[in-house]
Amino acid sequence: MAPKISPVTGHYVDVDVADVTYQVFYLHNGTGIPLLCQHTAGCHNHQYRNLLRDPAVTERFQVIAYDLPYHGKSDPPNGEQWWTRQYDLTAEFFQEFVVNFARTLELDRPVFMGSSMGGVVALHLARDHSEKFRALIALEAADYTPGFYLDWWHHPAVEDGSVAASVIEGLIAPQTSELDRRLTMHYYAQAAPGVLKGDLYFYSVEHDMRETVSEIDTSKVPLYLLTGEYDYLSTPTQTIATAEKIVGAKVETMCEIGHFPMSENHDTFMTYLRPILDEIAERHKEP
Amino acid sequence: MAALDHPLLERLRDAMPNDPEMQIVGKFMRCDVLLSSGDKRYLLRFDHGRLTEIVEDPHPALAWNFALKAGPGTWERFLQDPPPPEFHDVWAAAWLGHLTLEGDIKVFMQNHFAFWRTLKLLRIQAQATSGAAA
Amino acid sequence: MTALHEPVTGRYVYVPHGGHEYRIYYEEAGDGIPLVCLHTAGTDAREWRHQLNDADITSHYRVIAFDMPRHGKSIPPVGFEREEYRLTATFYSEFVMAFCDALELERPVVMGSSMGGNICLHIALNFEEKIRALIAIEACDHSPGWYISWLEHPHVHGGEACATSVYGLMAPQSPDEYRWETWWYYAQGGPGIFKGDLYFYSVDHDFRKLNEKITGNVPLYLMTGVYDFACTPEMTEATAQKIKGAESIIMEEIGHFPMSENPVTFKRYLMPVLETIRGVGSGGGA
Amino acid sequence: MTTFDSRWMNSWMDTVNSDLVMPRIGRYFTAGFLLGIGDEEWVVSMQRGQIERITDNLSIETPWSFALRAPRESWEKFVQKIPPPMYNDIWAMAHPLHGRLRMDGDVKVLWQNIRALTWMLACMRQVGDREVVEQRATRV
Repeated sequence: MAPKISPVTGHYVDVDVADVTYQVFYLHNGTGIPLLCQHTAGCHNHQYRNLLRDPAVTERFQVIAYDLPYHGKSDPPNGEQWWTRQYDLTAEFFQEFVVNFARTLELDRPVFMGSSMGGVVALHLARDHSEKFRALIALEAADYTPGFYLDWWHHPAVEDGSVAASVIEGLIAPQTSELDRRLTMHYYAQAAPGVLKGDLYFYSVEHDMRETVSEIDTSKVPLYLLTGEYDYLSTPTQTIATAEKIVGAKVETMCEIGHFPMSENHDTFMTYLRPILDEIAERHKEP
Repeated sequence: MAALDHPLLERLRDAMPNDPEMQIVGKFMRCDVLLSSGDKRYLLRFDHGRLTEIVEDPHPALAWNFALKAGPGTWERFLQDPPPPEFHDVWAAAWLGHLTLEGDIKVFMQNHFAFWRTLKLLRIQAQATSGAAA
Repeated sequence: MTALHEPVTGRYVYVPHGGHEYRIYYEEAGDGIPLVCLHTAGTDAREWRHQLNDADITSHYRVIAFDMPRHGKSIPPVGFEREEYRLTATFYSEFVMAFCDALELERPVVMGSSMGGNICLHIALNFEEKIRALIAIEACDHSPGWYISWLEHPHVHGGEACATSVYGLMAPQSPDEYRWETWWYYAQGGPGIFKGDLYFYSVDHDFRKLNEKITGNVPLYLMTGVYDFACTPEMTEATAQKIKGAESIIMEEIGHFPMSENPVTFKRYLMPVLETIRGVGSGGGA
Repeated sequence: MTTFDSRWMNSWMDTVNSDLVMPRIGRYFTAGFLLGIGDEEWVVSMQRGQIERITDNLSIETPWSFALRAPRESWEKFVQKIPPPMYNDIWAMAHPLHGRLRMDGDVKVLWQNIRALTWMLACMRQVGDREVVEQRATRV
């Protein structure tokens, strides 16, 4: 009988950032409005495995989930002595990468959705690159999320994979299925040394938009903020407080969901995401 | 509502050797942990994926590597299934001020996965009995 | 300017085996004789990225490299947390064949390195009628000494210990960049994955009494680099002498990961073998 | 032919302590280890990835947690710019199949610091590139 092959397809594409070429791995499925999906710190694009296979989404959106350089199958860049340097993700690199990746694939004002550090970069993009996106969906984001840039994430006397997996499990809602819980943990056990910590340099050290988040102009780009009630890194109250500083931002707290909505509980997450996608698709039809 | 008490810790001790995951991840588990609930203090000695000793109100001279200190209310919420937000995980509770994690944090991190599984078993035991009692 | 894409496509195929349905990620390029590539212990199919992008190979072969379960983008089976991961010869050889069946490959060539090379011996013994040829890289009948507890220990950084333990397996002549890229793959394996694979590589794999049972009906090429101290050239040659029709090829200035540590040098030794297999070559290796 | 004397050790120490990568990957490497070169033994005391001291004057004052002991010939091949097969890595030499180097003592500390240790041992191959004038080994 014919092989049972998933419609989800992967490719490698060259993306230039600050005149270094990165070979970027991405998965995609579906047709319509491009929907860029950014994974959380130290992880990779399998967090969007269910979104990539949900016909309700892929019949209207071209879902594109990529691995940020240094993550998953996006290897460190050729021709760089990366092994002699410490990896610390910066806002500048992160934003330029997202913009260049979208331009390289010639996407027409894609929707950008990111979680945790991906949600935080969505706020940066809303402030600095509003004209390049059709809508921004910031999951588990707030204007200031300090305190998680810890040495324990990259310590020679501490087993990195099992620590990362069991620490982030505390950010997953208890109502999550055992399968989705264990997969979310497994992905976190696959990061290279220092990558989780380096991502959190951006998330917990460099990122501070307490004074500038109010500059976001939602008339230029709609901004949606969704945070799970079990997220203790950027709690619902922090997200709501952030949204209140942004005129026109839409915010909602997700019940029975933690810090990884798309990977923990697709069905529950969709009850919050579908109305947003409907609104985006509706606005897309207007001239 | 289940509380953190001696009988519950004894049920944990009996459950650990029979949990397949505990026996895998606990192979190198070796730490002495102080749990406190209000003024009740328990020193737990873990070795090779087993809870080898429970000392109630341990003598101050007894050493421990790291401690988890919280009020009874925090532990009662932590032991519920599902536990309410902010009380569902030691990192969350410590992060938001409901619990204090102190001592040799390196030993905590070196036994992290095994200790995470231990706390899961603690909640399972708490529900197994209080469920029956309710 | 249009995006510069590699001519490589990745897909997920569902492979039924032993009561489980494994969601396996694989990458492929080219068309012709199927050439199934097996990665080394603890890593994933990226080790074959140079061959997947080499038109000299993909113009005659349909190169397919897949991630074993638990490796790379092939997720672990349900309930993986309740069992200690130990790869065995039986599971490994049967799974490789189950993958070939799932893609309905017609008598593929199987090329594997390290554990992927050792399993070629088991495939030659048990599945010869389903295979066109076998290229066993860095392989021999017995390779003890690697099943080490420090490779999965809560007090030792798994990524750094696993990756650094294999760095010396690569030749000093191999480009720094490719050696560190290989190091990177080893640093990303999940806890216990490298060690679990090594259970097969150094404990379960003992082919010393089975060498003479191979019929020799399927061409078998054993290729080993001089810097490989896990499976030295002598160990490979000794194995080849005991297997009917086996040919050993020793590669200079290269180590345990020819395909990823030095694809250019490896190609010099590989192309003659690939040409022989598809019936145009001038006989055995270089 | 390399003579592993105190001049050589000082040159190696300078190379390691001026390396830009060691402070980062070795920041938790604080321990003593023994280098056995034939029948000569040196203790290398590490402090946060820097060599604090190398001495061949062993005593109660020179503790070590693990030892790397090998015949002189193994080390001479190991320190060549392009080492021959089987001698390009301490694990290559120590692997049970070969036994050209013995890892002794608390080897957990060795595996915990294997990245920094491997990097600093590779710096041995740069010794000789740098001329070292004065002697600094504490030879009492």
